[in-house]
Amino acid sequence: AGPAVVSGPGENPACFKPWDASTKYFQWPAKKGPYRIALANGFVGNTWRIQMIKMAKAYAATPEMKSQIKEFKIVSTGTDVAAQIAAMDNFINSGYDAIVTIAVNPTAFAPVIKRANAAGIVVVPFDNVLDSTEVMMVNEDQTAMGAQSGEWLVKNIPSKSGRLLEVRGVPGNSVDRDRHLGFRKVVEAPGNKFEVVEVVGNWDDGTAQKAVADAVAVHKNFDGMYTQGGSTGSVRALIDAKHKMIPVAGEAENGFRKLCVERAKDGLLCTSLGQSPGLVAISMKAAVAALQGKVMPQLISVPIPTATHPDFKAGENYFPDLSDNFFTTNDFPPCGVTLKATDIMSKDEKNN
Amino acid sequence: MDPVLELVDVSKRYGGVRALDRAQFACAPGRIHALLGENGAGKSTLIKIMAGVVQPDEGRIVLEGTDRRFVHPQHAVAAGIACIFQELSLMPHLSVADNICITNPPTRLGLIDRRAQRRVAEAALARAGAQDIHPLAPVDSLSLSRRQMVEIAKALSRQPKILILDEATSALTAADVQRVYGLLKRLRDEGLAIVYISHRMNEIAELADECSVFRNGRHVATFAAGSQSDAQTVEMMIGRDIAHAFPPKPPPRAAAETAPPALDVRGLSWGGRLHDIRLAVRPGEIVGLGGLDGQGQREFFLALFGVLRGVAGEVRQGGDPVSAGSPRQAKRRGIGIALVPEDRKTDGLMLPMSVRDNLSFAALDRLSRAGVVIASVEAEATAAMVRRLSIKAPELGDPVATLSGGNQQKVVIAKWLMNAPRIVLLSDPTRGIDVGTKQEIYVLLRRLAEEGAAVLLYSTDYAELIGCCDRVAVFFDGRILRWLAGAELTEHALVASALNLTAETLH
Amino acid sequence: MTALALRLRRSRHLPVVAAAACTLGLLLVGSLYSRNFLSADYLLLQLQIASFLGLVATGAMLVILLGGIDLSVPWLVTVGGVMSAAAAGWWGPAGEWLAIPFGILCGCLFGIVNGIGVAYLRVPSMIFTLGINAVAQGLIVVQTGGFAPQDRATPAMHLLATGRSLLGIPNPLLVWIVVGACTLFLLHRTTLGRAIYGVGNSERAAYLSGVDTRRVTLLCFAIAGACSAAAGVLLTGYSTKAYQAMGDAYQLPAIAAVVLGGTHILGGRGSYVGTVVGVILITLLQSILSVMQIPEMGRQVIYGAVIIAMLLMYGRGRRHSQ
Amino acid sequence: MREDWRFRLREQRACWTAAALFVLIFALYIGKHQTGWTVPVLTTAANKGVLLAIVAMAQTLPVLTSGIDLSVGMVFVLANCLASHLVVGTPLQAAAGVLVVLATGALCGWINGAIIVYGRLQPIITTLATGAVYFGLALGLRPVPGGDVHAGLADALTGALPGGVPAMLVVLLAVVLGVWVPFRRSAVGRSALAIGSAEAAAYMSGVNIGRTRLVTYTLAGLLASIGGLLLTFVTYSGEASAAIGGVYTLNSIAAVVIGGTSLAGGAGSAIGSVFGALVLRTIGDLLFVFDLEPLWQPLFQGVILLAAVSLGALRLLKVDNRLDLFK
Ligand SMILES: Nc1ncnc2c1ncn2[C@@H]1O[C@H](COP(=O)(O)OP(=O)(O)OP(=O)(O)O)[C@@H](O)[C@H]1O
Ligand SMILES: Nc1ncnc2c1ncn2[C@@H]1O[C@H](COP(=O)(O)OP(=O)(O)OP(=O)(O)O)[C@@H](O)[C@H]1O
Ligand SMILES: [Mg+2]
Ligand SMILES: [Mg+2]
Repeated sequence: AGPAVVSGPGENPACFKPWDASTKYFQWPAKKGPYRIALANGFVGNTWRIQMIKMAKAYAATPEMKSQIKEFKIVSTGTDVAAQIAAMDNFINSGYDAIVTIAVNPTAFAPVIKRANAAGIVVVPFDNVLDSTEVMMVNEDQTAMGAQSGEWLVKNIPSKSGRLLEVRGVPGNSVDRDRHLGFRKVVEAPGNKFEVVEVVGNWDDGTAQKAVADAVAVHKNFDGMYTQGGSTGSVRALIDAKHKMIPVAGEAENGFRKLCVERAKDGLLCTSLGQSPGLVAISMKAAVAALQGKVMPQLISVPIPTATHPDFKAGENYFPDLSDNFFTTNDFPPCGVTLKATDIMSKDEKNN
Repeated sequence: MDPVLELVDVSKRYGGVRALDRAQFACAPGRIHALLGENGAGKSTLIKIMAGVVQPDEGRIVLEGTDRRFVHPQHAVAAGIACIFQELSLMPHLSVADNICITNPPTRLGLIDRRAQRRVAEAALARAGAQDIHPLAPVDSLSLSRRQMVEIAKALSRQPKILILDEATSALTAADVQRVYGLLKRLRDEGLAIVYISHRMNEIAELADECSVFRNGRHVATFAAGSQSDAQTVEMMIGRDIAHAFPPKPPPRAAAETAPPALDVRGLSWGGRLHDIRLAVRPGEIVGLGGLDGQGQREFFLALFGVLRGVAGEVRQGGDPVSAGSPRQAKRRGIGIALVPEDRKTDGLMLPMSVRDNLSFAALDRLSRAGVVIASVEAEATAAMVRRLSIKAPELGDPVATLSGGNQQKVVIAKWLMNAPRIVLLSDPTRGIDVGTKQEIYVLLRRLAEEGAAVLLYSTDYAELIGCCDRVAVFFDGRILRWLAGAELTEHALVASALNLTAETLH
Repeated sequence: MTALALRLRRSRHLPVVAAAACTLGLLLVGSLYSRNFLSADYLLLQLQIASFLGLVATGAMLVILLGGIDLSVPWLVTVGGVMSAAAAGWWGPAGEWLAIPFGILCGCLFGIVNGIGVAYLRVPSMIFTLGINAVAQGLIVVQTGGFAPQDRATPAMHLLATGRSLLGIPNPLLVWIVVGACTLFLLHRTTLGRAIYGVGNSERAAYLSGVDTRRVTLLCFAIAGACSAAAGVLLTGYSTKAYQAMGDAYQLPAIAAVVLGGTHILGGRGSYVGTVVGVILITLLQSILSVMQIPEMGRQVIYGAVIIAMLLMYGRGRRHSQ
Repeated sequence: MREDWRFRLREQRACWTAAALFVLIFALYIGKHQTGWTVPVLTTAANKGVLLAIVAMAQTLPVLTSGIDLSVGMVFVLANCLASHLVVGTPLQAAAGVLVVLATGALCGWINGAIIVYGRLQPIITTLATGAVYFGLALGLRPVPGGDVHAGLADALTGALPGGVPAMLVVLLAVVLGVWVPFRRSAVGRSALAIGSAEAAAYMSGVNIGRTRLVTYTLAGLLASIGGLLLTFVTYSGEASAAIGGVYTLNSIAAVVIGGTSLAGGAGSAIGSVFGALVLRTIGDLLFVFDLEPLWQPLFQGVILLAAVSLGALRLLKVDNRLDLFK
């Protein structure tokens, strides 16, 4: 079975924006709601995932979704890809209508998608997506994210030369590769004369902080930095080393943005663009729309939420009172996903 | 007759100890050759060399006329030498049949044929006269004497040309001993060369065709059995008169008889292994525990020392009931029990730790303030102990493993003396220790007693019990069967009661 | 030359000397890449960073000396960080100062549970600490996800982790020096220290010598838990916040550092000085491989090969029955 | 003959306990499952369970000799990455690829064994270090996830047979019959148990200790690579993930313990470990059938894991000589 390939335009293009002009459109046979929807998560032990799970729960509880969802089940299986595949299979076997998922390893999902299609179940991978055109997916463009960071850095280093520090993510991961390639393509373009020093930060603040500290101690001087994750730690290391403040392109952690605002007067120049845990809400919305028989783009491009100096605004795109680990962008107005940050990670727990 | 196996001028040293010193040995088919010698004379080392377990430092091994080297026990096994070691070499988790066929199992298509293996095991057990042992029983479920029978069956199943038994009868029941005698005689008649080590002169007299005596690693003499009197043989083994080996016993003192016992055990029982043990020891007394190995003597010590759970009965000290729930409580000043365990390597010492650390280990509470060891006090106390026991250690900071066995044993005893115990339990303290050191230990025990300690000595060596102890309690099957003292305390009486001769027919 | 090598091989200091030599060698190789590897700045930074691993390795060493192994390091580090920051949030200004001891206490409690499991229930340490690690992770996920505690480091923690209060020596290094001195004292001067070595060499013999071996084991695991948590507190100060999985990078390096420092993995033998050298060696190795931009693949291979090569150099173990 | 049974049962007791525990938990799972006992549900459970079961078997072999292999997870990952390159193309090429993968796994195991035997290093630290090396190699083979695998083979192995029996269970059975049973029934397997039971006694009995260890670690590597190969069939791709390697290593040890094999060696069986692994996997599956708060799931799993590994503590109640605690 599986979806029929139809021609566009699709449902609500402001929200479900097709990746590019060549993106296919899918249509599933309409089912009557309310639906049983599952979220098959992998690892839980970091803030991004916790925020994502809470976001999913909060979004499922909004009036808009509540009427559409009969049952919403979340299972976290840890880092083992086989366990996650089994979780997906379990949902398929149990007859859920749609499965939203972050793949531990996206390339491993081909067989399970096949089985889901055979069972007429809508699967929506997001965040860590597949190199496939057979399944509807929701993501931000990782290569573009790297490229955009690179462009911003190049723009803010007028000499177009000097030494750049690139802090990479978890080795062996495709997101790390895509962002890296996007970034390198831009900064190594003809006309630029940058020397790029690369360290591994594992998207982890502590690791990134150590790696940057080491790099600064040895190379002494950098003219710009691109950090894929653990941005707070990366900037901390610059501050601790009393390195001069430079342009930094980083992720969307609250702590990073707080530092950017705090140190702007010393010359720290930031762009902050990142993967939002809010992707889960858009994926859920897309799953429901697909179940309703709407025409959907195969690859849904979520705009990269970007905040650049000097546009950081307290309470809007960063939150001085919230945790440093909080990921700042969660609302996507075109989609009607307008969960306030404080609703998700507030201290007085209402939605737990 | 031509010897089948001959050892020429073999020597072996362990650190400072010369276990073998240019020793000679030869055994012939169809003969039982007894190896005699004191503890530590080098008998076990000699047979370990024959079995390929230990490599000689020098010397030749000649098997059926050709020079051989056994660098691994497998080679000796392949050459037809089967050996029953003093420390049994069974794998406790494996079944009897698995143990018996461990190196040469019958196979089919490359896999072990379990039925055939079972038949082999049954046959070997039957041959050894131990049909009652189930071939599938795991070895750790068997008693020590049954294990020894399994060990014999294991050696037989290898169809050896040369069979070596190192004190293989030490833990057997009387009935099994008789069976083994019959078996060995039969095997001799079948043409095997048998090497037999035992400390029991009566066994030698019954079995041996030839005897070789070793002393301090040297070959002293080889003679046909019966050509020398027992006294002469002992003289060869010890090199001097046995009477001088032990310090004189004090005459029984009337006053001591009335003094309250330092240790008064009433009706002590534990599980099915110890039954209603009553025993009182006065300060100044050395009381021996006799009987065959494994009759509950060790468990009795462990029960006193607080190691066993669920011990019933009462232990009094100077009239007050005391109870030790752990060695830590047992060694407290109020109770003051010390246990010198028989296995110094695993239970007595931390081999890689220094001599000093081992010496002070049990007495650290006395050498420290608020948990901090006072180095000067410790150094002084350990040095004093080293002098008192004349422990020969090049450097107190060296690992205790580098000392010779006798000195290691002295360290174990010394570490408890540091604690100034009132009751000293010693479990076979002279095992594997050379003659000179033994004598020092006997003197030490007597001095301890004279200083007011109550000493309980368990030993497998009858001479030791006779020479050292004021009284001896003979254990049998977890009970005290008989008390021997004064003139009653003879080797004959010890052996007779150890074997519970009146109850023998029950087995 | 060979005589010297032989003497070294026999002495107990070979691992320390070899690891130290290897450390120097590493620095020299590094200096071919950049002079700055020899700068005081860089070296002080390495010592500062090594302090975190040093604390973890201190606990790991105590447990390894006992003949155990502690696999709960990753999440006990996180417990220390998250709970100390949370305490600061709960108790306001008073929490500022209570935060640090509270975080360490939480780690210590987990350590005590580890100790109970290993010493009293006699579950193999490798497997019980694994379970505790999972439980700690579960609790932290519930705690941060459900109650959104404060995760900002207090100024005191930040100062402790990054300041330089004395002669330009990084504060965490001072912390490590103090903890290290205490450990040295503990191991070599106290009855507990002797008992630890005793239990590691032969728990039977130690028990029969009247040592309460279970209490010793419990204490060591408690200290190890506290050390992991203390490292978590420092890390929180260093990155000014506590976060999930902050301890992931410490488990295997801690074990490797202890073993490279000459502590026998089966317990009973080893010196704290060796562990110090091991920690510095591992930290430098990681840092130099990172800065020299060796690809991850090469880093892993070199890392494993260095461990094997060094252990082979320390001399092969003794044979069994001889 | 009745006695025979008693002894056989006693030998297998730990194994049966693990099997009973599995049946219990699995019955609970199936009982509460929405669709219950159906072929797809069983196939799903088998596909997931067999991977860990085979790695747990690999771990069992060194543990029986009172060693340990901390590199099984990494060999598993390395085999996965290698298979995603080699097990492609025509059936013949794929078959050759399978052989190369298995040979590589065995080689990794042999290297572990050789370092342990000839270098006389402790297994635990040796395999920790070689594990890093193997992971490095895996990363070299697969810098990012990807690759492919022979689809026909993969579909056949991850599906169900005509009778409704999950093919993976048949694979597991084949591995048990093809590797474990011959090992256990051969002289070398029994030597492995003998070494774990009493190394000195085994040596004195003439057991070739070095060769036995070498064979044991080699087989462990081989089994781990079979696991990695099967992972490739489940995921149709290769990935060098340190996290996965770590998870499988640690879970394999837990499975061995739950399966009744003592970490001190000498007794136990890979069949027990198989059930131990299945128990662990089913504990994970319970998350589906119980409506747990998502954020409480890790805690739930941790507590159950802790409880399962602590079950063995019950035997302490029977100990009456405290010295027995220290063996
Ligand atoms: N592995 C060893 N390491 C060090 N010394 C040893 C070792 N084995 C034996 N010795 C020493 O070698 C000497 C001879 O020991 P051996 O075991 O051969 O004596 P034995 O005649 O068999 O004594 P016993 O009658 O007590 O069995 C003893 O002093 C003993 O302490
Ligand atoms: N006394 C022993 N006790 C236990 N195991 C032993 C003993 N001797 C040898 N082995 C085992 O048998 C293996 C092979 O032994 P062998 O004597 O052939 O070693 P080797 O290769 O000759 O040693 P080396 O390389 O030092 O000369 C050893 O690696 C060891 O595991
Ligand atoms: Mg003897
Ligand atoms: Mg002997």
